Amino acid sequence: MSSPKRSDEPVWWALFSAGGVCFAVFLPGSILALGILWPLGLLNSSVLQYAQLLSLLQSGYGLTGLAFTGAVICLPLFHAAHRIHHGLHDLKCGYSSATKLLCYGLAAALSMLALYLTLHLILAD
Amino acid sequence: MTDYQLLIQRYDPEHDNEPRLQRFTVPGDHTTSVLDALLYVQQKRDVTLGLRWSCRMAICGSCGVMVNGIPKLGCKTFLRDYHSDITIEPLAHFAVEKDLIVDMTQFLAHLSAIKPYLINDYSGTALHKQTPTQLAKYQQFSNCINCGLCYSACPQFGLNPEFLGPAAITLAQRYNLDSRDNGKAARMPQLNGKNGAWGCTFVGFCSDVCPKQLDPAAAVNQAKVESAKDFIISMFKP
Amino acid sequence: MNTPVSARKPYQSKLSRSWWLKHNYYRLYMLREATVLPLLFFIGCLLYGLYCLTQGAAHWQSFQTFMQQGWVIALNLLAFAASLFHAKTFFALFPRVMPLAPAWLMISGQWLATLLVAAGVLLLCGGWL
Amino acid sequence: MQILQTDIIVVGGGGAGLRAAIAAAEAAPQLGITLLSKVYPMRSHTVAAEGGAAAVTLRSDSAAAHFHDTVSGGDWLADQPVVEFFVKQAYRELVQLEHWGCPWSRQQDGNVAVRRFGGMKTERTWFAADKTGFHILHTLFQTSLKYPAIKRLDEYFMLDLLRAGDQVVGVLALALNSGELVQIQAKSVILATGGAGRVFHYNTNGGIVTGDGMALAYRHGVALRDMEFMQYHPTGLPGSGILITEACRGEGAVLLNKHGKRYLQDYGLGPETPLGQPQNKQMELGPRDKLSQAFWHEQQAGRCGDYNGHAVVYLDLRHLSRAHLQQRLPFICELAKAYVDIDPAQEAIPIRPAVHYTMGGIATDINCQTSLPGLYAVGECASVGLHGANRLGSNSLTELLVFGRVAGEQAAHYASQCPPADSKALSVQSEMSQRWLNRRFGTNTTDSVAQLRHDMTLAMEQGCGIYRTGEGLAQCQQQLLGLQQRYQQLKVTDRSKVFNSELLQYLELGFGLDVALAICSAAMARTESRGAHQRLDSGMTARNDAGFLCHSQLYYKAHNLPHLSWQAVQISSLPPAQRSYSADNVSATNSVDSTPGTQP
Ligand SMILES: Cc1cc2nc3c(=O)[nH]c(=O)nc-3n(C[C@H](O)[C@H](O)[C@H](O)COP(=O)(O)OP(=O)(O)OC[C@H]3O[C@@H](n4cnc5c(N)ncnc54)[C@H](O)[C@@H]3O)c2cc1C
Ligand code: SF4
Ligand code: F3S
Ligand code: FES
Repeated sequence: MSSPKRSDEPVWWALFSAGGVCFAVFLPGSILALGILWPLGLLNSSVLQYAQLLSLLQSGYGLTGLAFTGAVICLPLFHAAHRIHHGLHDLKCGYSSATKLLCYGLAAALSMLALYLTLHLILAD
Repeated sequence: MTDYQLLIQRYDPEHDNEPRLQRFTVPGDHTTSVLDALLYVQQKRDVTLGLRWSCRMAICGSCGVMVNGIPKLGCKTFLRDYHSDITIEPLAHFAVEKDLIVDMTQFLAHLSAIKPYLINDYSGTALHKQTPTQLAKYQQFSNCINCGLCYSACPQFGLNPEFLGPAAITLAQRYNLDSRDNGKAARMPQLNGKNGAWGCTFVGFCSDVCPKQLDPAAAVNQAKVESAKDFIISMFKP
Repeated sequence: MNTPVSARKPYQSKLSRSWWLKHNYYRLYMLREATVLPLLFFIGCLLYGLYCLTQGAAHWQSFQTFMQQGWVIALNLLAFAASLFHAKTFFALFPRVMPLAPAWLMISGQWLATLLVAAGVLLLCGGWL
Repeated sequence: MQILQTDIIVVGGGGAGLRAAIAAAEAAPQLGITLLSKVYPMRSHTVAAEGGAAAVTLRSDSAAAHFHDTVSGGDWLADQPVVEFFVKQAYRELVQLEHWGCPWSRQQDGNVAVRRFGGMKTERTWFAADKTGFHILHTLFQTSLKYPAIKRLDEYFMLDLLRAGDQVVGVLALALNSGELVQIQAKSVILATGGAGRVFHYNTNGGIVTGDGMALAYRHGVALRDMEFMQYHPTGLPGSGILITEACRGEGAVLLNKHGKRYLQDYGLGPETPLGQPQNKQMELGPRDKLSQAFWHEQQAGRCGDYNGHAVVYLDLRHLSRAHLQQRLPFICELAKAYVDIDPAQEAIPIRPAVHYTMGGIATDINCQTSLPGLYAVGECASVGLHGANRLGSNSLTELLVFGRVAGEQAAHYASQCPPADSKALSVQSEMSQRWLNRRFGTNTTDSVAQLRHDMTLAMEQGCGIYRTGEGLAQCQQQLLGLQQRYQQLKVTDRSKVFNSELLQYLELGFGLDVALAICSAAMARTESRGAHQRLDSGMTARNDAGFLCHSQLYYKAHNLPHLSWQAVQISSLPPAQRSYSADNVSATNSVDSTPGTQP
């Protein structure tokens, strides 16, 4: 039997796993704070005011902002792309290399966008 | 003795175009297994009922069927645990040859594909040494009875019959983890393919139904880690 | 074996698109996979927030207003639940993929990490840090 | 009809068949080997063996000791040159299996662990957890995949042997999935079809253990040897016969009758040992056959309990703690819970003796060759002369390996020399079989395969059970002849081709009836008591070396009683002596796990 072609899945799986860890470890706290308590006005602090937030993201030479974006936006995006891609297979909805390109492509594009915006913020002065 | 209602899926390739359910009433007590019930039907009601069995003690792996939609060993599933109609169908995802008998060719091909034997260049006559700790690394994965239940539980195999599937990948891990084996390099190409370890999305039901508690899902996903490592190594090779 | 005329006619059923509705285990699997949908919503919010930040304080204010809408909060509540459900399943899988320590230890360790992060974020954003 | 050509056919995918196929592939890689089996190889009944496989391993042990245990355990009916060869090859074969990956249980230092086993004076039984047969079978099956010369025909049922004159030149088989007959031509054929325990009602054997190979060799003129010796295991579950291992008694389980009394001291196995203090060879740790016999007496005296219509005694483990049971006997707890719905920590397990092993079989010489050129037999279906009147536990798994290899090599040697057979004669024979088969179909008014089989197994249980009498045997023989008559009238009502199980069972029943009649006839002729064959008639209750230190050999006569002849036992170094108690089939110490040992 000839050997099957090596799959490129390890790349996506590694991103998926890293994103999965972030989703499980960083997201519950983040969603709770930013998506629920803050809008409800239950976090009555100044940290989330425009100026303070900006300086928080810029702190540590901007690494704080980059880390936040990486862990809470980019990696989870790849996690989601992976699951959606395989979900299309599970639901027999046009799973193909085109949808693969679309899923991971979108994740990559949105990640770039997030990083671009973050850098913009960090470098803004 | 209580009367149990069995709905058995029948399929006669020489007359039917598709399977149908047939109802049988079977007497049973607290020791009657699904296999006993099926044999009762075969002996007393309908000799044409087709099924596989042999050891009736959950070790030969012949008697897998779907009981109310869940893959089970007929000889290790008891009527006493069911209270209304019991639907018995052939193992899911395999082609049905007749009644409860499925075509296992693909399953065997997948097992063979991963080279399930020790590969090394040892030519001595002395025993290999292997400590209990080394043995424990793979022992659990060597307990597979090849019943195929995990394939019926795995939707990925159902969607893609080329997927090597839980038992075969577990078997590959069993040999890869054996301290006497050097054959990992020969086995990895199968695991590295899209139908190898990467065909799995960790549904995990395979481990739930495994009658020998091998945790094939763990084996398959450990194989992913191995394949990922292999991927990285391959990038540094010409 | 190929015999010239064979009585064989194996019946191969096809998995329907709704296979996952047939069994609770599969439904939970699909639910697990679907946790990324509310996640995506929340990430969308964040992207929007980032954009607003780049546009200045006024925009940031309007972002907060956006986030305060009932339906947004509701979806984020969903995302929060999804993240917890995801965490539960993900943490349980991890020790099986990489059996580095006893499963219970790894699972509780991971929950602890989630808890610490959440506490940290809340303390930080609440200005108690 | 499809015709396949190969060099060697191995019939049977159990331990013996797989070992033979691998040996043939290694001995003569240029030859084609076809392994056919009525079930996938890993379903073969070798899979059910739990205990272990014997080979001299410890430095303190010796081939002479293993030889002595085997010969005396077999009540001097073993052929001693065969036993000598066996004990010398045993270790090498178990090591070979290790090299193929068998997960033998180990000691801390990495050496293989050995345990005590019934009838073995010292620790020499290799084991792979409590699933030795399973691991041996799967190791062999998986290893066989390595050899491209081995082509498998899974789920092919051997219907007949093909002959050219005196020579066996192939097999006629039924492909179960298509119902088509296939003529497979070869130069040599190895039968490795396993035992015949299923001709009895209560047995520990799988559904496929129906004596097919024995019956076919027999019908073609090969003798069945020592068929009167059927081993009973004292502790099977009622109804199913599922084996409850003797390790239980090693752990201190006691046997009770329906009055809750430990009865074994009434049968010369006393004095009663205190609860929780089992003594080697005493009471519950007495020999397998003695325990089975004691059950029989209790049953005669009306002191057995009833379990769903089966007479039973009780295996009581309640004095052992639940934790202890879970730790030492997890599989037994699982089996008891599953198959009789009993928690051994709270309730005694109902058990009864069940037929376990067929000592006799197709007569072969030490090279596994039968009297028909080209035909070999090995494993439980064969009688190579190893087990005598009583098999020692853990000798048979090793037998599969030692003699499986011999059979494979001999058959390969023969196949590379023998000229091709005239295939025209084969076609005639095959066509006749096809026509014979076609005539089997029809309708029945009253009889059925299931009914006939039921009657056969009960007749065997009554006539050829633990104790036999001339009268009971004669009656059993008459019943069997009657059953054979009914069998001639019987028709297969299901005419379908794909997996026709009625046809399969019909054919198996035919084989079983021939084997059953052989067992009964041999038992009638042996008017002494030896090993597993016990007569109650006066003057026959003891061993009689003057008259019966010989193998029974039965030759098939269609529609008639078989022809019997006696063959002298080969005695080389150990003259018959009292089957001393210490060398007896004491079978309770196998729970002593992994006593440290050293490999020679
Ligand atoms: C419960 C149990 C526990 C045991 N424990 C031990 C133990 O601890 N130690 C020990 O040494 N021994 C033990 N034994 C005995 C030992 O396991 C058997 O003697 C041995 O496994 C028989 O192996 P075999 O290869 O001869 O036959 P099997 O394993 O029975 O294989 C027979 C093969 O022949 C095939 N076959 C039969 N008829 C046909 C046909 N007509 N056409 C095509 N194929 C056919 C079958 O498909 C099968 O593949 C135990 C036995 C039992 C029942
Ligand atoms: S892994 Fe478990 S379920 Fe799958 S074939 Fe093996 S024993 Fe059966
Ligand atoms: S069910 Fe299937 S998808 Fe993976 S975890 Fe088991 S193989
Ligand atoms: S009959 Fe052997 S596993 Fe059920």
